[in-house]
Amino acid sequence: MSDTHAQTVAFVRETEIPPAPPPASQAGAVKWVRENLFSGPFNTIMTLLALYFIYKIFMGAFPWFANGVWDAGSIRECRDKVTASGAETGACFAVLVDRWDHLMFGFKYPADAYWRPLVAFLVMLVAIAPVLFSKVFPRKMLILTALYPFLAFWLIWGGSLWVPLTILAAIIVTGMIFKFVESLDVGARTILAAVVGAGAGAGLAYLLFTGAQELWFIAGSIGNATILTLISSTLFMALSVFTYAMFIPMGIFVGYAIYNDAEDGGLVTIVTSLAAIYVMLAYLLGPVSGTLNSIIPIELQAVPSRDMGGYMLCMILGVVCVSLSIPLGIILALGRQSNMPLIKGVCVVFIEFIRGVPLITLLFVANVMLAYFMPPESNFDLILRVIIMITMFSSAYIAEVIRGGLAALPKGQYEAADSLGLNYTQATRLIILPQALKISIPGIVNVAVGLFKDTTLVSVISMFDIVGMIRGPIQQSTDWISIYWEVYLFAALVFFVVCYSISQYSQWLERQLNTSHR
Amino acid sequence: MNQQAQMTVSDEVAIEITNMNKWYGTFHVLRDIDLTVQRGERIVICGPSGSGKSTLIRCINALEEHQAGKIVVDGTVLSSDLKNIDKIRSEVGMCFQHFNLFPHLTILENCTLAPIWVRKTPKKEAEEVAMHFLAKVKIPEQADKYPGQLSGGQQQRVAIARSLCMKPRIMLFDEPTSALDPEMIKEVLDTMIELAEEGMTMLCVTHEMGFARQVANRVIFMDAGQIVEQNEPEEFFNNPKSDRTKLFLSQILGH
Amino acid sequence: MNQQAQMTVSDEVAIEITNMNKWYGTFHVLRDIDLTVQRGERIVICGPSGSGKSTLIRCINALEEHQAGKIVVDGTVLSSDLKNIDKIRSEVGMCFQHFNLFPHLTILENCTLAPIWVRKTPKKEAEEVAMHFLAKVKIPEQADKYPGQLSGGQQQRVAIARSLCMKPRIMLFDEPTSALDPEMIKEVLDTMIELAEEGMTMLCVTHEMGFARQVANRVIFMDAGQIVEQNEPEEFFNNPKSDRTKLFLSQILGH
Amino acid sequence: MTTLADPHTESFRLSMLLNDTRYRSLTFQFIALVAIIAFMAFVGGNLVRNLAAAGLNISYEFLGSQAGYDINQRPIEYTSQSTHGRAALVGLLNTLIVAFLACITATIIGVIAGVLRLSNNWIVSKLMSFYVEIFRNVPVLIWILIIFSIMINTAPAPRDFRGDDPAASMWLFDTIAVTNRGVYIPKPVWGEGSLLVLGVFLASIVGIFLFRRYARKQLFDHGRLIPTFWPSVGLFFIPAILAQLVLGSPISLDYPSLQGFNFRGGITILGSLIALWFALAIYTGAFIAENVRAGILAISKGQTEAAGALGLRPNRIMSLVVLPQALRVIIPPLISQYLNITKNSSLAIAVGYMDVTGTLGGITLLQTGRAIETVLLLMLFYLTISLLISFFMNIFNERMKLQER
Amino acid sequence: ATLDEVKSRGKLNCGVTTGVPGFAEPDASGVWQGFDVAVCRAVAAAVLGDGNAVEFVPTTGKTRFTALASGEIDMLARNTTWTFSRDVDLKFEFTGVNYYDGQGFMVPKELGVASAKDLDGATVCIQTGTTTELNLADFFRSNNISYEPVPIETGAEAVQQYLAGACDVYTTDASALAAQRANFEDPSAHVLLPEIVSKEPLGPLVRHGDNEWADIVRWTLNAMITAEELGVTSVNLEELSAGSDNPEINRLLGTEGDLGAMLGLEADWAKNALGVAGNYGEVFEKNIGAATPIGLARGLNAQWTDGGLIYSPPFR
Ligand SMILES: Nc1ncnc2c1ncn2[C@@H]1O[C@H](COP(=O)(O)OP(=O)(O)OP(=O)(O)O)[C@@H](O)[C@H]1O
Ligand SMILES: Nc1ncnc2c1ncn2[C@@H]1O[C@H](COP(=O)(O)OP(=O)(O)OP(=O)(O)O)[C@@H](O)[C@H]1O
Ligand SMILES: NC(=O)CC[C@H](N)C(=O)O
Ligand SMILES: [Mg+2]
Ligand SMILES: [Mg+2]
Repeated sequence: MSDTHAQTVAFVRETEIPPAPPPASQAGAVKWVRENLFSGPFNTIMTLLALYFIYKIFMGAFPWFANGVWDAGSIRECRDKVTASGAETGACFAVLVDRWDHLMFGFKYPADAYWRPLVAFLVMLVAIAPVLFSKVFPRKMLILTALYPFLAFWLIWGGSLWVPLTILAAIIVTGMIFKFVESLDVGARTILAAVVGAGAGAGLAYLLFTGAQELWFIAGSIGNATILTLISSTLFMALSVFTYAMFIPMGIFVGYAIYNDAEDGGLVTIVTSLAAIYVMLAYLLGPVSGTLNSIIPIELQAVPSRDMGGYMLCMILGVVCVSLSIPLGIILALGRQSNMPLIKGVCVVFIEFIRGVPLITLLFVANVMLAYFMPPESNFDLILRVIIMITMFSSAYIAEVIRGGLAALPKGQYEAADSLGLNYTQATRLIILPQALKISIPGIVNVAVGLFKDTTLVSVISMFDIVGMIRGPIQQSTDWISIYWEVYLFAALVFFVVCYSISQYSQWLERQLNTSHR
Repeated sequence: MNQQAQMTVSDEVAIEITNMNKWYGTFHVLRDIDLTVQRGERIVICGPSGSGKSTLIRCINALEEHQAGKIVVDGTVLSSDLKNIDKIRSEVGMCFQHFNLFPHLTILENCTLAPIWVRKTPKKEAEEVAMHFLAKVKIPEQADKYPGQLSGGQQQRVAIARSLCMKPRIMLFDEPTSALDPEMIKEVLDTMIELAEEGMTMLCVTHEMGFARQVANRVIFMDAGQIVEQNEPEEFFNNPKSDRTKLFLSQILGH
Repeated sequence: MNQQAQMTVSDEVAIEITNMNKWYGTFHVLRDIDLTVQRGERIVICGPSGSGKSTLIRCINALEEHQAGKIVVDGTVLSSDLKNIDKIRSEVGMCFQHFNLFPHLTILENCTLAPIWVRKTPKKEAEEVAMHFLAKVKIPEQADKYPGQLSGGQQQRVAIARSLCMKPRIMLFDEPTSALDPEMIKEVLDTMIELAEEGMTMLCVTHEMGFARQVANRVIFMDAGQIVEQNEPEEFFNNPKSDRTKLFLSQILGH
Repeated sequence: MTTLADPHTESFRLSMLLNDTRYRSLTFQFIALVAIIAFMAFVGGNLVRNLAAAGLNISYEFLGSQAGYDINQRPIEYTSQSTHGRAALVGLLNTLIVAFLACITATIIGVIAGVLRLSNNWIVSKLMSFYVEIFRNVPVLIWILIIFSIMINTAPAPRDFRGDDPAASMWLFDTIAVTNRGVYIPKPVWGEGSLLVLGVFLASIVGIFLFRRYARKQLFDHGRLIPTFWPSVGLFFIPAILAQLVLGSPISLDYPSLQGFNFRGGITILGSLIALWFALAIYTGAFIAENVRAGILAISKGQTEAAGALGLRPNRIMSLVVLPQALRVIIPPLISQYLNITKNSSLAIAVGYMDVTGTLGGITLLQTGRAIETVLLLMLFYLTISLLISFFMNIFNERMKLQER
Repeated sequence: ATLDEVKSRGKLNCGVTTGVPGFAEPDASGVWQGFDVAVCRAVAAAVLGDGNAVEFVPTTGKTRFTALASGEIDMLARNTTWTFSRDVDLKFEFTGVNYYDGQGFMVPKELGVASAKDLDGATVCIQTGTTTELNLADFFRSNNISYEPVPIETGAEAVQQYLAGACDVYTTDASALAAQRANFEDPSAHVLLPEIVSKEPLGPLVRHGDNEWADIVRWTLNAMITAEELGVTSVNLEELSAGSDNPEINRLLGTEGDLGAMLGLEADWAKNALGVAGNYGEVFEKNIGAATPIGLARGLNAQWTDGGLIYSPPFR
């Protein structure tokens, strides 16, 4: 054979060999088991160890689950039932039944309103679907997504439907004003710009003026007892003088800037719309929604933030903070990419600071410090302060994710946008962000999962999320004193279900992105 | 070569570069560049890698800043004033080696984006214009696809159409064919030749000597940041004056 | 072609494959492969994508196991015995399409790693050998750089040198040039031709027909996991016998 | 955006502040600066007013005053007479202790789980992915609480060891006591001559290094491969044990024993420390396992194949080719996991472990009411640790960067 | 001012413990019940006329002061000890004492401990951030015996650990010890040691600086105490508020004089306050008195007329 080949090189196969089935040792369950479980002494030992481990766990847990009691009023009654049934161990799942509402909604949310967060949750699934599965669901559904916050707010916190509706209307009107100003011809816009510019300039000057006064006041109150206080007091004094010197020029300059931009129109439109929405929210919201409500009352029982609790609280915190932190994260990421040292510096310091401290300390800030930084008469409730701090926390992490997305964009995209004459805002909004965000979605989802898990930390500042609920009212109650396995496993389970699904989604998405990018 | 005569070169000046210098840090990339381009001229720039060709044309639409000298494009002095930069960019189209299409937008959206947002053209009108130019580069049927679904040659043609939609008076090309497979190069060159025939002012960095011979009014040879030689294509290829050019041509034509 | 005659082919058998079959799961990748390679022979394997070329040569140095048939390399039967595998691997060098250099080691360390740890060559000696082979592939001056700092062509030449440092009697190449730019292809092909001239037994999966004509003793055409045709290069290209081969050649030479 | 220097000097116009690329960014930054100052004015003014209204001030003098409370884990001398500052220091050390222990344990768990997850043993790899998914997707606080509850409720209390027929007994020949208050292990007592034993031990560690160097040199110079694993193990144990025996056991052990209410003697590892340590380790271990797996997977199959084709054996492929590369991929995320451990250790307060959040941010804050001061100080502590760790990480990354063109 | 805020909010935010049976604990339907809770309700009724217009904010030993200082709650009625530093340094205003208490120790009976001085080497469960924590340190130091503190956040956790044997001793206010023991499966297996090692006057407190508000809270508590002294109970409240022949009762219930107006409240403020749960004695008996499972004797908390310390300044 070998000889023939070497000499007569020419070889032509005339017939097609039919594919044959693989040899028996190559297929079937036996092969699988041999290859995957017992392919060597080490492997065999590992398999046996693993099987033993599984067996132990199973034998430990199964009777406990199987003998679980679902119907009892207290832990003693429950234990009695277990012993009565002759079992050695048995879980007291009755606590879940007994305290189900508390675990889910906290112990103060009105029971006849439980359907509201539920509906809000279900609608959320629908509202978020077009964002998560952009290919499957029509883009039109994004409208629902945009409306969702208003609906959810109303459902969960209750009160008059007219409040969120009026806010929504204000936003829509603002959008219309925006469009209107944009569509003005240059002449009209110049006039408007002059007016708005003057107004904004004056307003700014006033703000700065009060700021300067405030700084002076701070400087005065620090005192100069030690070298440190002397320095800081002087510093504040200097800042105050600086601001006194600046408030008129700044006002004029910003006014002029708005006027100067009339031709392009970007600033005029933005400032006008901002002013409009401020006026509407600050002065019209209350009266308008009040009047509307008195004409056609559509009201749900109002529930104060304090009364939110249980798993619902984790959900609220998670969803609200993540959604709020995305825009903030975008701004921070863009700021960190900026080539202006001051802006970049501020963003870097903020991000690194937040990432350097544990969430708990930020919650302490929300709990004990934030109130000192707010105007004396303002009354932020704890949940709002916590939302502020958690949002700051997650926005720093999201900013880092988005920065990765921005960095992953080829420089050519920026250059192409530049060479087409798009300005910074346009390029960012139309070219850069859509792509960067798309790349960042898996990362954002991961941050979201982490954050959602971290919402349990609010129990440390004695809020009654699901963990707080367990550690507080449930384990402390006479009925369920020192029950732990059942409730903690339940809490673990509800988190696992959500977090696992989200992380599976993010992995799916990553695969999608990998394949769809060419 | 015969076509060349038919193409018109007016004596209006489209681009005037005087005594332009540019540094990257301490590295002197462009040295004393003087170049005047008449309206309708078609200029091919060639030269070894790193000689500053890309940098030169990127300076013309202010993607890079220059540190000394003057660049006047279509009567507008390129200064650090944003308004001027905007004005120049809307008159100068640019076509990159790697196309740089926007992958998240369809072909049509790629083409209408700038007209709508920069020129404030109504969408409908912008789309008509875009379809016209897409037809011109012979891919109107791809309008609703995404860039990722097109071949390299098609993508480059879309990139050209995208620039054209802004109705630029000058087109800059930076090695538009070097990222392409041989078959696709032809598609793109054909499109460029067509453009040239319509009298578009063009500056094109390329090593496609066939293209240079066929359409260029002038070939510029750069080395080490300087314009070493410039001449009509025929002369340039057959009678290079400088030794550097000779060496370069021997390499480039040899392989 | 004239060179071909000068290269010596002994009648010792280097590789003998009889009736070899391989499946991936239930997918029959290689069917009844019979192949005998004499010492000093230079064989080019070609065929459409997915025809099993890579799988075939990967079976030869036991990177993949085969399920039926027999492979004898240099007198050693390829079984699942680790000793045999080691023996064969130390006699067979392999060169991958993507070079697979170790990025955390310098070029020199890449080349001396296996001699030191597998052959237990003293380091000094291993380095001398390595420098010799690096000189042979014409990049001795890169010895202290890291792979990431070299061009693709240089990297592939390092990969060849790395294999040679183990002084293999047989070299396998799996599309060694297909990840390279055209200019770099030449560098690598030159190196391979040089090797061939020295009488190394070579199996090379490649579509570089120029290379095949110049150095191969035999061209093997594979399709759907079987060897469809094999012949001397001249005959093979000019007089393909099977229809499948004709079709393939028309495609490959056409473009 | 680019900035262009215009050689033609034109007179300055106000609009240039907005339109000229040279001044534009300055303008923006100036506006930003003013905005920041205004924000400071707002916040600072409120702070001053609120403090004044509450009659409070900002002062760190409380750090010097007597703390008055006791701490159950004192790595340094501390009594209730010590100052709040010292209490904070004790807490800080406790934070570092638990973080350090958890980092090491998490790394071990993570590496094992990550490698096993890639094992071709189906059941083992499934078990490991099960572990990873379960632990990654449940909040660490819940894990801490679960583990702590299990400890408290299932481990025997010291009183169970009492009596003639005790319900619980000590482990390992009565040397280790596992109770729901903690674990008690023997403590070495440094007798006469123990320095010598210690010296021998240290010397043998040096010896191991030298031996390994020698072995490598043998390989490089003479192509002789000397096995190192078992000799190293031997060197590690034998000389020290011999010295201990020869010198008549200068190092003796103080065994814990039940005296009064508690075990006394030996070293106490508090239950809260164990729960926190274990929970952090096992939780973070899941993340590290993922990093390890990703790191190993990031090394392309080509590398393994190339090494295999060169004739290297699997264990050498691992140690010479895959690991050195995988480490580069693994270590940066590993270090950020260490950071996470340090930050998450602040959850100590959930189990009553007296870390810095428990002392400074807990009891001190409550007893003195100095909320702003303590929280700021607390943040400063954590921030310093984080910045230090990231600083070293950056140095490491610079060092390890692959050379590229 | 706090009063205006409360009025405009229509709700009183009152800080209570996260749960000490008898003192403050939400029942199964989430309604707060207890001795401290009653004070909150009384204040709410005095101010807003509705004893249910209270938002109960559960606080731990840890969070209570910050919650009060930051304005999250308007008053704190959470078995909090009136101490010098809390009053002076932390800038709070104690508005009276509703329970005179002292720190006690609870141990399992099987340990056979008879005195706190026998606790050398014991492990002690203790709530962090409390006076008990400091007292404990002092007590053991002055008696020259050692102990291991196990710091715990809430009473419930302390109980849990104590019952599991993670600590030998549980120490806190004796009242709370009794209350929590009442909840045990087998209360008789645990004993309270005889030593009371500190004084723990527990009372409601408000922020420093708002004297009007402090007055309201102070006098609401005093009204409850005075009512007991004068025999005003929830039973005869309606009847007496129509007018009686005791001028002090009349002043208290607003039928005579204008004490309410002086406080900035309605004239029937005290009547509203008493209407919620009755006078001090009634509240005591209902929540923690001898008839309840907690079964505390009045002891020090008897009216001064009965030899106790409960004593209200006159309504005049
Ligand atoms: N951003 C930069 N910073 C510093 N040096 C740069 C930068 N961009 C380009 N250079 C250098 O400037 C020189 C000119 O670059 P340029 O891209 O203009 O060359 P080119 O002629 O287009 O070359 P090629 O044919 O390779 O594209 C090169 O030496 C390059 O290394
Ligand atoms: N690990 C694997 N598992 C299953 N199928 C495989 C595997 N590796 C290769 N195949 C299949 O085996 C067939 C032969 O693959 P092989 O890589 O040998 O082809 P090739 O001739 O080298 O093709 P190319 O020219 O594309 O490299 C292909 O159809 C491929 O899809
Ligand atoms: N146990 C408590 O929560 C209160 C303890 C004590 N009365 C204190 O005020 O500090
Ligand atoms: Mg270039
Ligand atoms: Mg292949």
